[in-house]
Amino acid sequence: MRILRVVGTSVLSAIPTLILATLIVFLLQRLIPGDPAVAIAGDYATPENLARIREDLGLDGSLVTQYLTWISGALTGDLGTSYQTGESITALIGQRLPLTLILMLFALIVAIAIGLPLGVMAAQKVDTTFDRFLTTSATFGIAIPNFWLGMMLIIVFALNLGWFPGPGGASLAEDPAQALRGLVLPAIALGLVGGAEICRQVRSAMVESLSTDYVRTHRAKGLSTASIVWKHALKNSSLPFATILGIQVSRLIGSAVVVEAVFGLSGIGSLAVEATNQRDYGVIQAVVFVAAMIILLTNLIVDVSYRLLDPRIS
Amino acid sequence: MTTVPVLNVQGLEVFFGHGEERVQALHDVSFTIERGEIVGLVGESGSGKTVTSLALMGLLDPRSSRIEGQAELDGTRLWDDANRRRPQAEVPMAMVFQEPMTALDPVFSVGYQLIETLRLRQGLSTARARAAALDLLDAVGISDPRARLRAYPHELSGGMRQRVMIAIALACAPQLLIADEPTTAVDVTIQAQLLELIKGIAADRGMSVLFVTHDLGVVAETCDRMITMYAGRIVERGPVGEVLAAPAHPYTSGLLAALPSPQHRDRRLATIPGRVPPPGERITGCVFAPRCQHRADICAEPVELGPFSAAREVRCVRAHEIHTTGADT
Amino acid sequence: MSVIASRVQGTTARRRAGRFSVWVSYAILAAVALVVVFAGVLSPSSPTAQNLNDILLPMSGAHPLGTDDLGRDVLSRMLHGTRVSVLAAMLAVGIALVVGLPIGIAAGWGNRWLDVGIMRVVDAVMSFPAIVLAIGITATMGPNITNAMIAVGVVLAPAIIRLARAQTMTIRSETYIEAARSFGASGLRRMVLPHVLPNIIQPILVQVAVLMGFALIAEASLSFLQLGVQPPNASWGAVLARSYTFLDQAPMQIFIPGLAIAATVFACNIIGDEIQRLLDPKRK
Amino acid sequence: GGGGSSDQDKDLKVAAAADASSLDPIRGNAGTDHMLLYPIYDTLVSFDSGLEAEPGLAESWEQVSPTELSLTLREGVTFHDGEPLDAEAVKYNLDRAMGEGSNIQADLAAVSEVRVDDEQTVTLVLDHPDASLLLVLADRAGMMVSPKAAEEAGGDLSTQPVGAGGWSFVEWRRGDSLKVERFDDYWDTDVDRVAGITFNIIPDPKTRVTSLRSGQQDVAMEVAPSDADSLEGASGVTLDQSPRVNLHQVYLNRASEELGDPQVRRALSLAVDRDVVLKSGYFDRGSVAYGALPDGYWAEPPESVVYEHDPQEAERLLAEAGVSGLSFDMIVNADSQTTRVGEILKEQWAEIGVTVNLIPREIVQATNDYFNDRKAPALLSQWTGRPDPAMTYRLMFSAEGYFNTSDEAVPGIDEALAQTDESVEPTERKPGFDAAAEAVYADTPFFPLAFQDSLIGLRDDVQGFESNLLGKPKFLGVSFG
Amino acid sequence: MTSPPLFSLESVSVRFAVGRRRHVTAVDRVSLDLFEGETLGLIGESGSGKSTVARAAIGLAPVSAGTVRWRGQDVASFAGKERRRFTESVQMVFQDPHSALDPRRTILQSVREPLDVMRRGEKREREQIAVKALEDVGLSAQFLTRYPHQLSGGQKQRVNIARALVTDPKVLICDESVAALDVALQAEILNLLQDLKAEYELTVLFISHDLSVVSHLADRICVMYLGRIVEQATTPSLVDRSLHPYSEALLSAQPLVHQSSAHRRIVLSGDIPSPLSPPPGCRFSTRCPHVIDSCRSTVPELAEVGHGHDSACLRTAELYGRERPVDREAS
Ligand SMILES: Nc1ncnc2c1ncn2[C@@H]1O[C@H](COP(=O)(O)OP(=O)(O)OP(=O)(O)O)[C@@H](O)[C@H]1O
Ligand SMILES: Nc1ncnc2c1ncn2[C@@H]1O[C@H](COP(=O)(O)OP(=O)(O)OP(=O)(O)O)[C@@H](O)[C@H]1O
Ligand SMILES: [Mg+2]
Ligand SMILES: [Mg+2]
Repeated sequence: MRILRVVGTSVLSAIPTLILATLIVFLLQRLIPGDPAVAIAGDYATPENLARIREDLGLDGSLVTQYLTWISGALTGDLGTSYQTGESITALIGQRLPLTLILMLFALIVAIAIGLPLGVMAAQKVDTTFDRFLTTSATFGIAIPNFWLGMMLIIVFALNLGWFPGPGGASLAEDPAQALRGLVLPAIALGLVGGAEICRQVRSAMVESLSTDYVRTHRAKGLSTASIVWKHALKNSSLPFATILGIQVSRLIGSAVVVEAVFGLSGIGSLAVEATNQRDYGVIQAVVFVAAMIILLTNLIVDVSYRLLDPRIS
Repeated sequence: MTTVPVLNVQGLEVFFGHGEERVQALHDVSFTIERGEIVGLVGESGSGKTVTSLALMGLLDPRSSRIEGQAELDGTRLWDDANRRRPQAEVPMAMVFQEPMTALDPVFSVGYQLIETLRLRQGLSTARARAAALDLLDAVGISDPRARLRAYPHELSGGMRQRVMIAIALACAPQLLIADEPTTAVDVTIQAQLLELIKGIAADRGMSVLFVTHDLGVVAETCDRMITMYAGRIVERGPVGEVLAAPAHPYTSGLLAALPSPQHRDRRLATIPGRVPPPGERITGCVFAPRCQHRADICAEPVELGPFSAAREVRCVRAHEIHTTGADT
Repeated sequence: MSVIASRVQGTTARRRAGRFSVWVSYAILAAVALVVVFAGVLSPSSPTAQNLNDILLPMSGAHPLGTDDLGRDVLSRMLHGTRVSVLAAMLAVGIALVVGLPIGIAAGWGNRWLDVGIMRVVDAVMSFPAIVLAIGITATMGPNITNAMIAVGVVLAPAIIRLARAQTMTIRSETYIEAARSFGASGLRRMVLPHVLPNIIQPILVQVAVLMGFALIAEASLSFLQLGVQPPNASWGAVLARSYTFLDQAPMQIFIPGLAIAATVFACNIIGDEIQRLLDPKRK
Repeated sequence: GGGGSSDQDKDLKVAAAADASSLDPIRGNAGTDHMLLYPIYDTLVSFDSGLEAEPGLAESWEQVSPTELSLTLREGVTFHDGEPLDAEAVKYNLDRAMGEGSNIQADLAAVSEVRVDDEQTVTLVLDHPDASLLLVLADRAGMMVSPKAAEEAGGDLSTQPVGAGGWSFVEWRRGDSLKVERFDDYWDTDVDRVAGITFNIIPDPKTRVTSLRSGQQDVAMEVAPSDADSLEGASGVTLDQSPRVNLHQVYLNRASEELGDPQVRRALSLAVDRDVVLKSGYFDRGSVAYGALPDGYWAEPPESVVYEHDPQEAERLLAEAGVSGLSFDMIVNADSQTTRVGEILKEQWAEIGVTVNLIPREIVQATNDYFNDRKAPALLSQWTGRPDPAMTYRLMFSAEGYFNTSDEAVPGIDEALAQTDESVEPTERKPGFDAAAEAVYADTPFFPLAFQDSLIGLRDDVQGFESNLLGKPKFLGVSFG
Repeated sequence: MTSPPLFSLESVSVRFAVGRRRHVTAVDRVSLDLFEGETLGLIGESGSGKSTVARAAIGLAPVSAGTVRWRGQDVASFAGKERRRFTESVQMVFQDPHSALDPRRTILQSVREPLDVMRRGEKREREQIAVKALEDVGLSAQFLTRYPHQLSGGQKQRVNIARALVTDPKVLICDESVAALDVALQAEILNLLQDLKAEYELTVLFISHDLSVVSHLADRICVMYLGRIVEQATTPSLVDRSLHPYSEALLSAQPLVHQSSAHRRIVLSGDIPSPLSPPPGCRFSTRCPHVIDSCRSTVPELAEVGHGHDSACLRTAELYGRERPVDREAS
């Protein structure tokens, strides 16, 4: 019951944001110079062809009508059809999204697996050489541009050592095992940087938790260090942890654009770039819409988990 | 007088920091607490009351502090020869802190925190710990304990939280309870309730209490004996009635005279000029001398805690002199 | 006491280590600043002068970092690129500050509806992946480094807005603000400038250091995607993109811009931490 | 052995630079589509590697009159869905290509009627002579779709293509991959065909090559010239290099203020050191271009068409034209290859005191800005070529040509091209093309730079791969060795 | 008490929105009169609305009902010069000496600020006034350029007081001005306030939760409970013989050094109810040892029950007898 109410309020408060977000995309992409008709006509461009295509696309209708048509479709899961191909965009996204989602999931797993334990350990040994070393390394980790890291990983692990497939791996539907293997390097490229960030955040949250009065109470009671650290302090640090995870998800979507390009992965990141190049408004709109949905959904989950993790927030 | 005191502190000294920055926060703190006795520890802010409590509880961070001296609880030493502390879970001592809001873990329910303690300190099964927890909440005067077990700290009022804190402390089955300003953050009417509660529990369980406060009124109403601290040192100790009726140390009497009271309106309040010297400040001789109105040349000499009367001791060379001339009040 | 003793040593060692990375960071930033100012003087040759006979040379005395695919001196390109990248990042952060600070303070200070309105927009902007939004904005305005950095600035502004708002909200209920209100202080001149701004600015400075790092990476990403610096001009991202194309012929060249970016961003973050440490009230 | 047979069953993995814009031949728009369409659709006419017409689904043809072309179809050919490929089917296809929703109406503009003579014979009746028609039938217009399937799909085969090619459609994942499998009833039983082909779409050239080298792909299309050396040096892979009609050039607007004077254009063309451009810009992977068509092509320009690199002469011409401090904008396709060439040109023109401002734009925007909005007087881009040379000349240099932004015909071009329409025989058409090339040379309506060779990376076990002058390979004859 | 009050609150209520729909009535129909030259004490436990009364009085909290009057005039009607004069005349010293000073401004800047805001005279003049005020509170010139964190708690509170004095106010509102201080410092500040009161001819509203402190300074005392005034009397009258069960309990709960054994402590049961949902009827009814059924439904009004002694209890007469009948002749 409580969960339902919590989710309900969070969803309600996310709706205006979503509408605003779609409005921004809608206006923004209309401002992108370049005529979709040119892209569609391609090598067969003639003035007549272009005029015909423009008419077909209904690009002359009013923006308000176009927006309303689009948003009402989007809410029912119909993201329209691609200008470029005439295909259903929903289907297109459906094809491209899983790869990106799996990549993000892998990256998150890598990030958490690295960041969480190291962060906790650093906090436990706060102000020691170990802590310093770790935080400095984490700071350096954050500083590495992840697409550059991706290139380095390709050079070392794909080209020189051959441990992992290089870019342009198998498609997920066709050869899942190989495709997943192909996601290892990009996931590391994305996850290492995220892990460094998580490590820093977890550390500072844990340092703060560990210096609170209630930790002193726990110590006064005689609770073991392990229980104080891994149970009490960690649960109390879960809010900043949830926050940083949420931030990571939105960062990951952004970084995926560049990293997918480097690794030749056809997820929605590369779809966004292709669509922009093709002036395929419908697709751009849809990709950004989906990305915004993912981020908003993540925020929603974070929001709900706040309320569930911390009894003080209601 | 042959009873073994529950707590016997001898020459407790605490240092903070390292090397150049090292400062001494406690100087030769020695005192005892008898079974069932409530001892008040008073002094201005920064005089070392909390440091004393934390040092005894073993809650000072070993990385930034260093403890010297010895303390025995119920005849067992708290530190071994290598200065290692006994495992906390074995020491029958518990503490109640000043801020009940922050001292309770905000994301675990009251029941969880209580039961966790009971299981750890008394080795109870979860079910029995639960029953014991209900009893404890009842004992500290919380109505509807069953419902309160599920409550989170933020859902409770300040007084209620402090009661929970006391319940958690009692779950440690302590011989000695250290209460560090347990009522400073609550209202007077609630304070009255809590003082009654602590006194009642101490009496019922034969538990001793080290009651830290800066409020002499509270000491007067709650404690059997009192210890006055100043700048990390004990400057006076003795039975509450005697001390408050006629303080031997100029600092204690200064504190008393500074208190406003409804009975003496319009009186100009006595003040103690200056402030408590921070630890680290080099002082030879009596630490209180710079603020003392009875300061004399002799006060430049170091002074030890010495007997004043049968039950009282004082760290002032001129104590008798001042006392007899009745220079104060 | 042995445990404590070793901890003591650990602490001193840590202090030294801490100071070391801070010094290294200062050194990096100082070097970067020097290059930004004196790029022209320090460069052995013009960053755009081609020598098509000497392309993709390895490191040598004449070309300490080798030459690129058009025979241009990579060191010169890196030095000029440093100026471009750093100024670009500063532009982006500057825009984020100029946009973010007033809006953030307004949201934190103003009435609830203003706050809700502003935060909705901020949430909406933040629900776009930063790079994607920057790509969109850059595509709209035409790809060049100024536009790219304006886009990055717009993308970064919400971070400043949120922080400024949160900070303003915390100090808004501070007693000294209430005290100032009690004798009639209000408005920009009597309230915001003397009381609000100075009291919220320090965490924002920390954030600025972090955002500098972010902007540098964003410049690199956008230039890598050909949306930033336009040829023949150099920037770290542009040099990186080029060196990736010629990875096989001149493998070392890809490390140079990558390391420059990583080192500078690292230094920014460390200095950010350092500012935070210096500003920590507990230190006082 | 067992290993061999399993090799034979394996799919050929091809890293393609771009996805098909549509799998319906009359609906697509990109020159890059063909490679993905050929396996599915066979064409009426085919071409050899020198782009001369060869029998395809049409066994033979006959120019009955200048306005009548009659085709004789192979017998017993069926579509993937089992439907017969007969004269009716051909008529259906050609009518469809001329009708509503077709992108290629212009290609068949000369055709007034398609007549079914008998089951195996079909005749195209023309309004006016059009010699390019034969090779048009080797292009999209000649790709035969199953009429039944087209009807069932409501006229749009974009996502469910059914043709009569060597492979039938299996699956298309937009922007990701296209998969086809061997069609067992293909008419040409002699040719080697792999069991299946998977085209993986990898836009980034570096990634295509890396992917090939790390064994993910068997074929990497469009290898960047900069990667060619290392690919040649690498083990396990080979580089297939062959010339093609793909022309890298600067389009320019003869109606513009900056480039309106033919003398100025000539000067700029003379200032370009094409050998250096070829060497540094294309790493010598191609040939220098002086005209619209490459040497070695049957319609190649005559000997007289050649630009010597002559900066002095260029400066002299500029001075004579009274132009000094010339500065103009040039939109550049934003890929790294083209951008580099732009940078080299910038440097070369700087030597004669001309400043060019490079405006890199991603390709659709570049096309839009230059051809539609005419925002700049010059565009550095490519011409992907057409099967018939007349198409190339018309589109770029006639008054109506979409790619001619001045809207004025190059003097003499129309007359020259009229000559080429009189016969379908290459030798008879050649003098007309020579005249066209000279007319173009005289006016300098564009700056041709280089024909970049087709560079294709192959794993060593890929046998029988053959590229063509169009740079749009068919995969017939390829096998794993 | 024949002269009209200098400053008065007439049946003032303050409501705060809590969340979307709920409200807290932090102050409920409170009436107070502050006569020239007197010190009025306001005592009550945490959350009883003391600070809100003070903030409402100087316009920092929204008055949702009732009137604040300055020399008989409605403060809400003030504008321009009148408003400024009112602001000058009523100044406040806040509870926490540390957070009441902007950490980034020097002592001089902070103390001068009210004058700056009111654009009084030349900068030099303002500075002189500020220096004088600082001297009056016992801070020498060496503190002028210091920052708050360089001062001790007592010194900071002196700065706060100095800042309140620069406009030469008539009324000084001290909200828990000594609560955060040690006894020794508290004594200093209390002495200082008494000196300043004489020197500046101040009228003081002194707010505290500590009865000893209030009774030490105040001529009259108002006792608040959950947003309402429950008792109001002269200090001796209240301290010696309280006529309200809550005040009585409050007085008895005050730990006193020299009376511990003598006085009988009344330990109230239960907690203070949440101001979000105050009990109907008498707000003290949930904890009152003398509660009867009608207390839970009838809201007792503050009424004069003795000479200058008002109490809001239905059972005053019953519980405390008629020892102090209303002495109408005296007034
Ligand atoms: N961890 C520490 N490091 C350094 N100095 C410390 C530390 N903890 C306490 N001190 C110093 O020791 C002195 C005594 O502090 P303590 O907290 O015991 O005072 P207190 O009597 O409890 O005061 P209060 O009434 O304010 O609680 C103070 O001057 C304080 O600054
Ligand atoms: N701005 C506000 N918004 C909502 N509620 C408020 C606000 N200010 C005060 N309150 C509420 O009004 C009630 C009275 O608060 P007030 O601060 O006046 O009490 P007080 O008597 O001064 O208490 P204390 O002794 O703790 O200072 C409290 O319940 C408080 O929560
Ligand atoms: Mg303390
Ligand atoms: Mg208050």
